[in-house]
This record gives sequence, structure tokens and C-alpha cells, in this order.
Amino acid sequence: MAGLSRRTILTAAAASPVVLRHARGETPIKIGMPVALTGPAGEIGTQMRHGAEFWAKETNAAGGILGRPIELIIQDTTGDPATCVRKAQDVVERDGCRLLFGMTLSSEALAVVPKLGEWNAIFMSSDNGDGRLTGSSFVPNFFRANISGPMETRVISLWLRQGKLGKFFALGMDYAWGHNSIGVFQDEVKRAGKTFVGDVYSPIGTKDFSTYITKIRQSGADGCFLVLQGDDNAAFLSQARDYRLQDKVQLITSIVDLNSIHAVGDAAIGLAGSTRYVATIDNPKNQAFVAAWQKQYNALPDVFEGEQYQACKMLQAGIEEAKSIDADKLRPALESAKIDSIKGPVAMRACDHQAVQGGYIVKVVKKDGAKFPVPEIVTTFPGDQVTPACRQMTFDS
Amino acid sequence: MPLLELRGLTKRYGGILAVDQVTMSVEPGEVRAVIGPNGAGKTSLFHLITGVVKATEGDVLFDGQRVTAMPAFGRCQLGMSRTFQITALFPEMSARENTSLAAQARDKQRWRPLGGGSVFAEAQRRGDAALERLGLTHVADRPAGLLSHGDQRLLEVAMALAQQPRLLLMDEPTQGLSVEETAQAVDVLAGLFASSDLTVLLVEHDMEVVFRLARKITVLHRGAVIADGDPEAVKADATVQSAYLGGYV
Amino acid sequence: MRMTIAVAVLLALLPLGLPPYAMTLLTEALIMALFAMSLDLMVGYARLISFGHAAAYGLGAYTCGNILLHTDIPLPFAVLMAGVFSGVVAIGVAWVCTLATGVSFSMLTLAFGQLLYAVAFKWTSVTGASDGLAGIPRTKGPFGTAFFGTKTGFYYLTMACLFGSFLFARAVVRSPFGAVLRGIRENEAKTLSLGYNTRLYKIAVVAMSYMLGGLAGALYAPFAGFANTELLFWLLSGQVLIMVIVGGTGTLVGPILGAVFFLLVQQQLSTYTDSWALVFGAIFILFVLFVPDGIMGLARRRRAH
Amino acid sequence: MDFLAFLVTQCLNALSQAALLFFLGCGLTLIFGIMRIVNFAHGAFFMLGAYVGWSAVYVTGSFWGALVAAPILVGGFGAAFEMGILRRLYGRDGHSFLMVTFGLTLMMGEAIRLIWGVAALQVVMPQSLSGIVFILDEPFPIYRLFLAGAGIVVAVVIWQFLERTRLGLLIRATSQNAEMVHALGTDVRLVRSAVFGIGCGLAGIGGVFAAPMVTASLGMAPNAVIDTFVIVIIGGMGSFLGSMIGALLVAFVQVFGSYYFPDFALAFMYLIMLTILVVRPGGLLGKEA
Repeated sequence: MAGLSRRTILTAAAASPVVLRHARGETPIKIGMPVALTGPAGEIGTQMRHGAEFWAKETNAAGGILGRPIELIIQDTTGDPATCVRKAQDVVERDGCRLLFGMTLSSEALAVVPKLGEWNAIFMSSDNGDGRLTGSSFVPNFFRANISGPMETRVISLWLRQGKLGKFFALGMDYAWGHNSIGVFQDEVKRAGKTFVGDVYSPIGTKDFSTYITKIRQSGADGCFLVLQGDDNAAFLSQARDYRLQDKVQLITSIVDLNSIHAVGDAAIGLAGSTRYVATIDNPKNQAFVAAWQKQYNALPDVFEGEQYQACKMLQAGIEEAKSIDADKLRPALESAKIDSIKGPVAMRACDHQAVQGGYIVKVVKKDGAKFPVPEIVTTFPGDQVTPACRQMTFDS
Repeated sequence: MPLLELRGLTKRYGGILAVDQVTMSVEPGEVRAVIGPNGAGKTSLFHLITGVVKATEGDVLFDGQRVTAMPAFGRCQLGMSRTFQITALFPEMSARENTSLAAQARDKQRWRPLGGGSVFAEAQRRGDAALERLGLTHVADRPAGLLSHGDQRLLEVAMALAQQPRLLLMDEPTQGLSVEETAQAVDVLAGLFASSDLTVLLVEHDMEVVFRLARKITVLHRGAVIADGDPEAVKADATVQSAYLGGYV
Repeated sequence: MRMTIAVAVLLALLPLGLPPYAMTLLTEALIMALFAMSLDLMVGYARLISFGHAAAYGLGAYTCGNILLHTDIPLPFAVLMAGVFSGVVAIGVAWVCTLATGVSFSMLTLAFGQLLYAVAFKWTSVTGASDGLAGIPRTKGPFGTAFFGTKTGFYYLTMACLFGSFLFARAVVRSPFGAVLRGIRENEAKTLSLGYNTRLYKIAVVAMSYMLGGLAGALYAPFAGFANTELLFWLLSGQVLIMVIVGGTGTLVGPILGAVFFLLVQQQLSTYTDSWALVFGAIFILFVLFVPDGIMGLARRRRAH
Repeated sequence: MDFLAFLVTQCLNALSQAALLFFLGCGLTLIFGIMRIVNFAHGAFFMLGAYVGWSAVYVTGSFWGALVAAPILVGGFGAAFEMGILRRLYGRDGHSFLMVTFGLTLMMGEAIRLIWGVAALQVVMPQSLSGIVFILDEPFPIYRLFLAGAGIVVAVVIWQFLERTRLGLLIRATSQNAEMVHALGTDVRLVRSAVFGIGCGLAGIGGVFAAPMVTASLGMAPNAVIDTFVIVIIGGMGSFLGSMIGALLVAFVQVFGSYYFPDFALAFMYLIMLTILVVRPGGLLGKEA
């Protein structure tokens, strides 16, 4: 539950950073985090906040960065770009943050990014999927530690190349993310020598998907690519199950996350798709992370929690390398930052500030004893295959 | 030439004939009353003249000009001012603001969105004159909604007067007033009509009021005119007596 | 008038003493204030309650955004042009909406606003669809000055727009035209029968209201550097109506205070707690219960004591 | 899929959708008709219904339990709000109600977030309704048929309630002339509380019905409230039959419109609303406002 005082969270409540600060006279590293905690994107925003808080606490317990404690300043944007800009301005101009996390929605990020230069602030994105942020809207102070939308789609298409499905339909939310992702998907399907039979876009906030389900059935496709999120995603999956759509068509989604699975329960079974992070990734770093996470939150870390943690680690690596949080010193350090992340090796690219990393395909299965279905990793693809060329949103091969 | 002329004016609501082939006229300087029992079509006729509803057939002529298709505000601009059966005022404005706003409607610059001090001054001058003629000067600064019923009725007349109308149309001027209030209002109106050359058309069902105020009377029955003339002549008319006055006279 | 000058001087001096973040917030508050004031022209003076005033704001913002993105027209002129454009479009909107009165009028404005929202979502080349227009610059000029592009300069531009609009709106409501509007507010049928073509007056006031609302939107686009569909959404229409009511309708000053109050309280509350909406909602309910005629009503009662 | 099958299933889809819209619109229009309140918080009551429904399923283990509990609890909350707050405001202008219900919307949204959390919650439909039937060889969910049926049943019940019962008579009388009803010795205040409670309860039951299809989530309220406004406006504010026609019209246009012209799905609803208001400013069955 939300704490009442969030204005300033000296995250390690156990007083260690305070002690550190007094003992060494070190000023904290302030990181501003305007993030959607309420409103339709509140689910994702809340995950991002958990991820950042977990990292800050862990890092402060280990003595902070450069001996300085981390102070997160988290503000609710309600998922509204106008509010987001205001809050970002607040944490930068009032609280003096020169490092930013958050901006849950791509529309928020697109609104904030042009101001980074003026503020001389670095923004490390952990969830913005819009390809243009590292493409046409690129600015030098923006870094993306997470997998982008085009990368997700690429992972799926690489997987489909190996599979038996031959005819595809696509359903996306009627906004930039949906259109961009389906555009990439369409290219990839054709390149793989398979058929793309059509696409349709549902307005944000659609509650009744029966018409779209009819369209998918009529298309004769054996696979349907979904670019849906939040309430729309849950509504579609629930209703698709009601119509037994999964019996005829393999549903493939761009993001598989635990929250959605919990929201629709068994309707998620059989769903396949890419994921940005999943708790079952098999490496020691991740196992340690998951264990520590479970100890604190008594739950498995979800997609945006893992992604946020990775973004934090990326920023930390940059700061430690630069020995400074000044944007001009930090930027080159981040441009060559390489970390051994919970997802394995992840390297930031200097040319467009996109982190190169591997992608995962998961399938949702029912497991005995588990209350909800769980995603299982089907296959993984290495970073050099899933990351587009610099500042590009599409793939050449 | 008559100031107001109705030619074969007819109004049907579905199958119901509310006003049937009414032809009548009001000469300049005349005070004329339209009377008739309930349901005779007085109010419908009034609506046709003021332009609130459109005629099914026939014509309305004002000063020789056909105004049948003209909307209400247009007729008012030509010089027809009216009062309502149920008093219609701007209750939160003072009496003076009421008459002033009425007078302003006659100003060419009534719509001026900026400045307009001269417009207000002229309108207020005319409005105050109207208030004085109806003996309302002492309540000029009170909100209209707080005036007595009788004063409210007179204020409405003052608003019409402030427009310096060529034709004053009154819909049941004493409707809803007590006996004493009616008597007072009729006194004031009678004095007003006597001291001016106003042309007035009033619709009224109270016979005493009609005979005190009107010089000419038109009698309506089931939507049609059955008599027209001087009060004495109308009183004596046999058709009118049987149709309407009954045992009254 | 003396009061107006005193406030103007005070606001003009503020940049000397306020930290940058407060300047930013204040600028946004003044933009909102202009927006709320523009709605008061309709709601407070002609009882034309609009549920779709975001249309004015969004129109202004998109128009200004496009001008700034695609031309070199100096910032202040672009803002004015966008305001005027919004007012011109409003003539068409008002022509349709004034076919109805009362609640139906409100609903028509809502329908128009939402239709515009739906259109903006699809008209990618002009509105950027769901992404909106990003990176809207503050162009130079007039005479090549970059002053209006700076934080302080933009603040003064906003202030000038607010005060100019306020003086304009005040002159309008005190003019013969304004007197007719009050007539419409209190008794439209009577006003019509006095010989006023009330529908034209209503169309005119809606156009003026949209023009000033468009001006506010036009300021917002270069202020935030972006314009998106949220600026056309009915939620904003609802919020600005609340700002007008909180401030006190039919006062012009009230809605300005209401908007500043709304924005600052929401901003401050959400800084201190996630559950700001709980407190914010309670404030509204308490406000209605105990301060029925808005901030201005409260001020008036204070003075009366 | 042949055309007939397509037509039949789409019509059934539209009917089930209309039922959901009707639960919302009917309550809003009742409240407006009697109290002249534009209840901005109606969407929030709908959302509350879904969450209360989730809890009721959690506690009782039965969807049917939820269908009983949610309208009672949500309606009770609505009636309590009327008695505690709205009652003090009668005689004020519409502004007050707008602001109070706006405030309530904010508070309810946040309270729900605090109580049930930010993640969407699954409401499982009963086993008996989760199957499919084949209509002209096309699979069709039983739940949607159930929904369409429930819509008809609720419509008939409300109609009979308004026509046949004493409270219904009082409600209709109050909407015509509250002073007269008061003069005849009935406590109009109680009638108003009842109406507000019933209206909110209907929104609440709509929330429960919707939950298995869309999950209980915090985005429900803002989406629902605008749809509800549209159908009530189309049908005519205050008209019970109008809300039914409005719901049907919107549902059919949405279902078929988004099939044939998916690009205009969002604009359709507002276009109908605009057209109808221009032709009939009071809505289809409303009095000229």
C-alpha cells in the first residue's frame, strides 16, 4: 500500500544513508522519478517504483554509489503527459535532480525528452517502448536500458520464422505503439515468406472486443499478433477465451507480464509472446535478485520491476565509471557502459543509446500447485539479432 | 392605413383549429381589446401577432409591411413591444436595469461589445422616463424580483414603454393580481392611455378591465371573430351575448 | 482598476524573487487561469454551460503548435493567430450548439468536443495522433528577439495575454453587449421578446470565449513544448468547469483564482501523498457544502462582515 | 462463416453490449429525471460494483452472491451519500451537484486503489455460464446470452416497478411535480434517497456483470461515464425508455460500425449523438430541454 509520505524517500529506512551522510558529509545522489502511480497506467508505474526502490535500498545498504547515498524523489504523473512534464520540471528545478527515471508512457517520455538538454539532465528509461526515442526523436541525454517495442516484435518474428504458423493477423491499440509494432511485424512476416492477412486497431479503452474477435476468426489466420496493454489486453484475453478463439488461432502478444496473467487467470493459458523480463531467467545474478525480491515483497518480480532494476544498474555503472553525475561526464561513461545484468550481459550503444540485450519468448502454461498460470521461457535470442541498426526502427534481414 | 392588420389569419395544431380566418385591424392611436371565453383562441392569436408561433395561413401586416414570416425579435425591432401573461422580468437586476435593457434594444449600437457608455446613458434616460410614467421611480433601484406583484406587472409595462413602441401588445395585464392590485394597475394604465397617443392591443378576459381600458373591442369565439366595434355596440350585440357574455350584462 | 494594476505590478515583479520551478508552475497556473476565465464568459454571463471547452484549448494548442513547427512566425503572433482561429471555428460550433438550450446545449458542446478528440486521434498529419506534436519550439521575434523564448520572457507573454484578455473580457461584460448577455442569463425568452436576436449574441459570446480559451491553449503548446489529444479530452472540460465554479461564476476574477487554486493544490497535494485524489475530492465536497458561491463569494462575505 | 451466421452473432453481441450500457444509462437517467442531477460519479459506482463483486466472489465463492451483494452495497452507499451530502444541496443550482459528484469520483477512485490495489482483478464467471453454444455452427459464449437476457429481465423489472409499485408511482409523480407529492404527505426526501440508491445500485450490478468480461480495474470509471452520458443524452435525459433505445442504438452502431469502418470506431458514438441532438435537442424521447 502506498505510504503517505513520498515527498522524499530516503529509501533505506534503516537509517544507514543518513548515517553515511552525516559521517562523511556526502550529499545524496538525487534521482527524480515522475511515474504514473494512479490512473490507467498506474499498474506499470507502481512496478517501476518498486524496482527503483528495491535497487536504492540494496545499493544504500552496500554504501551507496561513490560513497553517496541514493535519494529517490518519486512523483505521480497520473499517466498524463501535461502532468508528467510539470512533475519532471518540479524534480529538476525544485529538487535539483539531474538524473531521471520513470515516465511510464511513451507519450509522457516524448513530451519530456525535448527538455532534457535545457535541464542538463540524464533520463534512463526502463519501460518506454516507442522506437522513435532512439530513432527520429533521439536526444543525447536519453538512454534506454530496456527492450524497445520494435525489439519485442523482432524477437517474436525470429521465433515465428522457426515455427509452423503461416498466416498472420494483427490486432493493436489504436495509437503509436500499436501501429509501429504491427508495421514492424508485417515486414518481418513477409520477409520470412509467410502471409500477413490483415490488421485492425481498437480505440484505447475498448471494452467489447467481439467485433475484433469476429474479424480475427474470419481472416483465416492461424496466428494473431496482439499489441494490447492494461485493461484492453485483459478484456481481449477474457473475451477471446469466451469465444474459444485460442482453439483456432495461436495468440502471440508483444508483452507477457504477470499482472495481466493474474487479471485474466486461465484465459492466459496458451498465450505465447515476447517478454522483457521474466523471473525464471536462468542465471546466478537473476536467481539472487529474485530471492532477495521475494524476501522483501513476498512475490515474484514482474516485467517492469526487473526492467527497472536493470535500468538502475545501468545508471549505477555509468556513474561509477564517470565518478560523477554531471551529464557531460556521465554521458560518455554511459555510452560505453556494459553490465552483467539479471538478463545476462547488457551493453549500451553509443550511437543511439539503446541497450543491446537478448530477447525472450515465453509461453503461458498451467502449473500444478500454482494459483495462476505461469510464463515459461521457450527460447531466447541474442542481442545482436534483436537490436535494430542504429537509430532504426526496422530490420534489414 | 391601419398600424396592424390581420388578413385571414389561421393556425392549426394538428387537426385542431385554434385561430380561424381572423381578419381585423388596429388603427394608430387606438386602444383595442381582444376578448373571448377561455379557449376562444386569444392566446394563440397573440402568439401569431408577436411571432412566437408561425401562422398556418393568412398574413400579419405591420404598418403595411408583411411580417408573417418574421421572427419575434424582428417584429419587436419594427416597433411592436409586448408584455407577458405571466410576468417576465430579469429578477436579479434592478427595476432600472430592466427598463434600461429594454430601451437599449432600440439603440443601433445595442450589440457594442466594448465601451458603450453613451448607449447606456441614453437607454437609462428612456428607461427612467418610462419608470416615472408608471410611478415606479421610488423602486427603481430595487431588484425586480423583490417588487410587489402589482409593481412587477407595471414594471413590465414600463419596459415596453421604454422601447417607445409604435404598438404595445399586452397579454392579460392583470392576470394573477389581487382585486386591489388589479384596481391600482388599471388606474395607472387608464391614466397612461388617456395621457398618450399609444396604440395598444390587449388580450384580456376580465370584462371590467376591458371596458375601463379599451376604446374598441374584438370578440373571439372558437378561434373566429364574431363581433367588432365600440364597447357599447359589442355589449349590445346579440351574438356576443349568447356566445359569451351570457348573463353578464 | 487600482486593484488590477496592483496585481499586475506584483505579478510583474515576481520573476525577480521566485526560483525557476515556481516560475514554471506559476506560468502554467496563469495559462489555466486564462482558460478558466474564458469559460466564465459563457457560463457566468450567459449561463451557457459548456461541457466541451477543452475543444477551444486543444484547437488553440494544435494550431499554435503547427504554426511554430512549420513557420517562422514570431511566437507572440503565432499565439494570437491560434486564438483567433479558435474563435472563428467556434462560430460554426456555436451555430449548431445554440440550436438547443439548457442541458441540451451542454450536451452538444460535449459531443463536439469529443468528436474533435476523435478526429485528432485520426488526423495524424496535423495532430500527430496519439503521439501529439512534440518538440514545439518557441520561435524568435518579433524583430529577432529571443526574449519571449526565455522562461521569464514567456512568463511575461503569458501575463500579458492574461491581463489583456481580462481587460477585454471585463470591457465586454460591462458593455451594452454584456448587458444583453445578462438578460439572456436571467430570462432568455424575455430578452428575445425585447427585440434582441439572442442566438447571435450567444454565438458571439461562444466565439469570444473560444478565442480566449484558444489563446490559453496556444500559450500551452510552446510552454510545454508539446500538444496532444489529452488537451481535447472531456476530462479537461470537466476540470476547467470545476475551476470556474470553485472560483465563483460570473466574476471573471473568481475563475482565475479557482484555476490557480486547483492547479497549485493538486500539485502540492500530489507532492506529499499518492492519495492526493482522496483529499482533493474531499476539498471539493467541503467547498460545495460550506462555500457555495466560490472563492469570490467567500471574499465578498468576508468584506461584508 | 456465412453471412447469416455473421449477422446473427453480431446482433447477439450488440444485444449483450446494449444490456451493459443499459444498466448504466438507466440508473443515470432515473437520477436525472427525478433529481435533475447529472451524476458525474456514475462511472465510479459502476467500478465500485465490479470491485465489490470481486470481493463478494472471494468471500462467498459464488458469482450469484456477488450479483446480490454488489447492488445492495453500492446502492446503499449511494443512498447514504444522498442522505449525507446531496440532501443539503437541493435548491442550489446544477453547479453544486457537478462539483460534489466530481469530488466523489476522485475520492472513490483513490479509495478503491487503496483498498483493492492497483492491479486489475479477475472475476471468475460461474461454471454454468462459461461454456459456449453453437449458433449456425458459430461458437457463441453463453455468458453473453445470459447478459442479454439479464438486460431484458432488469428492464422489465424496472418498468414494472415504476408502473406497478407504490414507490414506483411516487418516483414517477416526484419527477412530474415534487411539491405536489410533498403536499400529499409523502417524504420526498426518502423518495430521492431511494432513487439515488437504486440508480447507483443499477450501476453497481452493471459493474458485476461487466467484470468477468473486462476484469475489475481502475480504468473502468472514466470509460464508463462518458459512454453512459452518450446513451442517456441520445435517449433523452430522464427517459427510461430512451435510455433503453440509446443503449441499443449505441451498441449496434459500435458493433457494426467497428466492423465495417474500424478507423472511425471512436468517432461514431459522438457523431450519432451530435446528429440526434441537432435534430431533436432533447434527445430521442426527452422533453425539449
